[in-house]
Amino acid sequence: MALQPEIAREGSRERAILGPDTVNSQYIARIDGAVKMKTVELNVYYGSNHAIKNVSLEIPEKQVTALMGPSGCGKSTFLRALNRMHDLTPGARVTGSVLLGDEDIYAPKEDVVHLRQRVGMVFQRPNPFPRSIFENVSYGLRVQGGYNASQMRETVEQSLRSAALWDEVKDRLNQSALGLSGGQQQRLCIARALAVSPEVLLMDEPCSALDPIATLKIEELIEQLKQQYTIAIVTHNLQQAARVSQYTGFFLTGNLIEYAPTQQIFSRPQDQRTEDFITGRFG
Amino acid sequence: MNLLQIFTEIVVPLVVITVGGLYLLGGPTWRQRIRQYLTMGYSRAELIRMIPFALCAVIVILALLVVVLFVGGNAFQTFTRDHVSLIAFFTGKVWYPDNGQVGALYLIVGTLTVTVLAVVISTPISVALAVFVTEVAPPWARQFMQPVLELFAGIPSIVYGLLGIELVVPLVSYAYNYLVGAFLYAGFGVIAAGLVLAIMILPTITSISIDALAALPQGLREASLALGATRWQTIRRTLLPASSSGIFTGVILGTGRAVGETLAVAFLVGSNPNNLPIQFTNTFPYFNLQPASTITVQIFEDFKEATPGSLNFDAIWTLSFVLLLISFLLVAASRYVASRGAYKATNQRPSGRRRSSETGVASSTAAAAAVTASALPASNS
Amino acid sequence: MEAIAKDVSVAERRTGQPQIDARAARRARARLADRIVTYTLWSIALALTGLLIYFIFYIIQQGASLINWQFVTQSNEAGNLVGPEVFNTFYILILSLLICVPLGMGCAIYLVEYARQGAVTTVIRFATETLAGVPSIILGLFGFIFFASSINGGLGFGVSRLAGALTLVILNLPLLVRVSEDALRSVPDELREASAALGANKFQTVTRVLIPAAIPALTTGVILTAGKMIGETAALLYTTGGNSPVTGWFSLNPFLPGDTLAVHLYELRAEGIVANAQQIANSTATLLIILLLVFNLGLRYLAGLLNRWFAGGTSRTSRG
Amino acid sequence: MLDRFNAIRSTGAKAFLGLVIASSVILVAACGNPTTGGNSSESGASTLLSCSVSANDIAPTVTSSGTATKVPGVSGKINVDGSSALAPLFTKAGAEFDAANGTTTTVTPNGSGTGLKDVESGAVNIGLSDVFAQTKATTPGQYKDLVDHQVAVVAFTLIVNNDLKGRVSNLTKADIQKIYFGQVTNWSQLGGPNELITVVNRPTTSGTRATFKQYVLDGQNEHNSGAITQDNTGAVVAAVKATPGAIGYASIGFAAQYPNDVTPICIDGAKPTATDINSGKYVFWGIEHAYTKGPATGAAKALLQYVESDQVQNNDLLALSYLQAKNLSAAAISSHTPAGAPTPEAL
Repeated sequence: MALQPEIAREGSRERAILGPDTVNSQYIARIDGAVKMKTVELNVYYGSNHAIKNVSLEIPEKQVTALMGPSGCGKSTFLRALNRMHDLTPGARVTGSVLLGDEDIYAPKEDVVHLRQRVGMVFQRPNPFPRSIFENVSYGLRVQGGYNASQMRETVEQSLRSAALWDEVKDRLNQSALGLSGGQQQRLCIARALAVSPEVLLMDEPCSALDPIATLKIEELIEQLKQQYTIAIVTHNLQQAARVSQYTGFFLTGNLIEYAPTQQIFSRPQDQRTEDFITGRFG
Repeated sequence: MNLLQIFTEIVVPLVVITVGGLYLLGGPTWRQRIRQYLTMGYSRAELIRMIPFALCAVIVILALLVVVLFVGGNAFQTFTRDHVSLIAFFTGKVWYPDNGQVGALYLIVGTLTVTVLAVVISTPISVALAVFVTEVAPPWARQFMQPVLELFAGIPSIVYGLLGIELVVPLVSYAYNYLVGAFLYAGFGVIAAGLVLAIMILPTITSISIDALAALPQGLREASLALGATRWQTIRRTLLPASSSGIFTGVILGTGRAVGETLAVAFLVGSNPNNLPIQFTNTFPYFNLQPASTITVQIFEDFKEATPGSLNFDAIWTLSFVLLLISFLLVAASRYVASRGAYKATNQRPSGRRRSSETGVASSTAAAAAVTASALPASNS
Repeated sequence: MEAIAKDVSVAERRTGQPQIDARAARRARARLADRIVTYTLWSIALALTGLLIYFIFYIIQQGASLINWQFVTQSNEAGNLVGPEVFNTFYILILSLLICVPLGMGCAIYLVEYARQGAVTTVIRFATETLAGVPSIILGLFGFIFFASSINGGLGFGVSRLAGALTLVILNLPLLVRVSEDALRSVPDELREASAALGANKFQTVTRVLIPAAIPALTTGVILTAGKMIGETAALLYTTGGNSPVTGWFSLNPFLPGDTLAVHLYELRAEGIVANAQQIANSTATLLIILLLVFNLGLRYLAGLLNRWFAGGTSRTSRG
Repeated sequence: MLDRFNAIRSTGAKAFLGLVIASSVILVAACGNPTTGGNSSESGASTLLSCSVSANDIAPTVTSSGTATKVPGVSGKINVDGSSALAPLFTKAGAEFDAANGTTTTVTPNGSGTGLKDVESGAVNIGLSDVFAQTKATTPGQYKDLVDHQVAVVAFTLIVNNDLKGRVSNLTKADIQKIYFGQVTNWSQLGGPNELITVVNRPTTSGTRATFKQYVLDGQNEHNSGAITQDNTGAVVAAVKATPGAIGYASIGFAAQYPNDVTPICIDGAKPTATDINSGKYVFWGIEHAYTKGPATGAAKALLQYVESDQVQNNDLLALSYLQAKNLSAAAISSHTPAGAPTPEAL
């Protein structure tokens, strides 16, 4: 019998009870320039497990923000809080706020469905629907409704081109998406997310299930996408964070230890633990 | 032909001749293959210790063989000893064995009608219930629905029959006469039987559908929701299509159970073997419901009084064999459908839950579902 | 406001024309549909629960009057006490489980632990699935001819508890194989490897590690199976006989006939002409339903406790 | 999301209550007999009401049980199977017999066909049958070794739905034939109320139906496509009870169980009582047979003797609403005995 803790009442924004390891909990990660999203004293609990501890962080507009840290540090949990995917997890509880522009996405009146159209997500493992490639990419549009066939075709092509997949699949749009290779599937998932024109794209270790060549392609893709989209990417791969991102945050046991421009965090980390992680002493 | 004869004269010689022949005449290749197959790479000591387990497996196969051969061996006497022609049996419309008439057409039609009716009523409700349990229900409701399903599956068939007479038959009669006006229909017939059967096969279809939905990767739900789909859009556009093979398996096995159900149907269907369940007319309401009968009901009612050696007795075995063939085909179909699913149900078993017949059907289903369900983490939705 | 404004820009980029109302309305519609479906699903679940509760109350209320300790535990010549039927129900159940559980477990062990996945396992699986698909009325006829009578090469046990139990064995064997398979598969591979690494041979691993480890899951499965066997009628009508001897009904002789509660209910409803037959039938139905509730709710709860106790009190947590 | 759950919960609770109430209302409403309009054209219903069967006519006259005395040298098992109509008598008498003698009597109601076949093959000691063994034989001489013991007479009665109570209480044989052959489909055609007739029958294999066919339908095969067939007496009574305008038949022992649910009626102005049977006026009854292979011996003989003794005949037999075969006139017995049937054996 699964343990199902009670669901917290909405709006109870009590402060997290800080443990001895949460010395940095008051750390407020600021950036220069335009802020697309930001979290304010964000806490996530799974039952009695305090997974994200009081994280305040700003995500810059039209740049790539990487979140890294060892396994179980809470980086994926943090990312999922940004488009309220935790609503799906029984027993998960979120306190604090997440702002998209000026709007608190955890506000009681927020339309979660609309929010998720604005904040897209790509998952760790490619998860295409067991349908055709075309249907996969056009799924978001169908769900929204109001597009005619030609608009839909146009958007599908555009999204597949953006995801650098068009040339590979243009002749077999009606074949099952499950027949694609892992890397192609992941780019399909990206195309699928792009088709609804999100403002922010969240990527949860998008390359962890892929081989190096496919990984490279995705990274190139991210490089291009940042012209248009705000991207937050979770990775446990240091090199990847260094290659693709402009800002990097380092998480440890649910705390945001350090957040800074990527070059800075890799060349002169402020915190000893960050340095230990980057130099490979743990993690 | 009795069972012993069938075994000693057909089955055993066939197996001995095939295997022995291949071993002796097939040369070293076959010899090695057979030896390899029998030993499976285990050492001699290990093989000897394995015997009790292998014996159990053999008994299971034997049980099926005995049933099939026994029913099959007796089924043909209608044609061989009583000289009823195959065509007369399957196209004859009159079932009056005491007069030498054994036409099973209306029985087969009755079985199909009742079954289709039950499945058509039951499937949408079952799938909705499965969706409710996997996607909508909070954990407490999910845990609450499991015993509810099992109790539905556990209520004895005879109790369903009695409940049907007392509650469903008057309801059907009342509704029909309210709609049509004149008192035309007694309430006994395929509608009442189909309604009660629908409830009886509901746990089967529901629990297999629950398994199919729960087997879908959580990623599918997340991907759909992350694209801004509502829960209903996710269910309709992604989850139901993706689990359709599993759900269809459930429907087929539910069909199997409906086909084999006896007692409840016997109480409710009116069991008139010489009627079509529905007769079309030229006057309003353009059809007339009639008491009809099904294969199982006729077997059940005739067996009590049929004298062994009589045409009636032989015809019962022929009917049984027809029923056996139908359920055999349904099982084969369910295996085929299950094998084509994109996402296999729970563990590596080749197909979903099994069962069809009386209480056994759902019994297996629900129990097995319960076992697997308890072995799985609660599905997130 | 800002949300809508942003949305407009998205929509305009796509279609080239302003679609403020259309888009928002569509979302509202989708939300409404979602809500309607949610309520519909809740209604269906509640309606079915209500129906079940109504059925159970209906049956219990009709037959509660006669139910007392004497009715359930004693027998009399007038035949209006069902002690023998209660005894036979459990006797036949236990007898068939005694045959069925070892057979099913043995077959499952062969399937899961020994047999290579291939032709043999396919044949066995197909056999169990097909056997599971055989309608129980056919098994009833088969049981009567094959186990009870001696014509046509039958075994000639007579119409008896044994014939009934054997028929139930055939009926439930596929299910038991299935339950045992599930139970075995629920044993983690680590245990098999650990045992092998300590130098145990396969047989020792199976008998000393796997079977004990599978027992909790097996218990739950068997209890659930047993709950369903209690109500079996069609397979037993012809095999166990329609009444029980008044004296000596509590003897363990498997060759005595003895009707179960479900068969008794049928016989009373069909041809019962003893005084009060219908009242006895109603009470028998009530008793059946109570047994069903006990098995499905009470024993399942106990099995759950047992399960947890075997598992050392660990409980699974959900995600995270 | 979270408060949506809460909203669902409270709404769900309301929906639950509503549904339970609604469904019970519907079902309760449906349980009551639908009324079929009060138009009664009961003119000229001269024969329809000329006789009626009261509850007392078919109710058992005694409620006592017999007491068996120990028969020296009797022990072991006595297996009985066959007719479900006669089985209750042997179940009850067997229980009394066992209590006195320490024997184990087992009675299995698997049908007359099974009873005859089992006693013929030696599988049981006594086979019970509703019909003469020779009529069930599929090959000539099949049951020639069986010895007949006519232990009881069972009277059957036609029953109709309670909405015909006081409007139809007697039918002529000709009327019944018309109804069962489907020539008459509305009670008004016989002078009764304007209500459709629903015919409830037993399966062609049933011993009761055989009796009905032979003595009431004069041996003609009925083919009525509207007829409901029910597997057993209980289901027939339930069907007649549930269906307005329905007619069926049952043994009086069974019909007596439902005094308030169905209405028994007369045939040709005669009631299903010993008096009318003896006088030859009432025809719907049958002799119940207990067959042994060869003359009865041992425990089976002792049991049969007990069943034919006054202890059983004056107590259990009447309590179960059978009639005593020995009290019937020779004329009545011979009217229900096919030509060439072997004479029953006296014990």
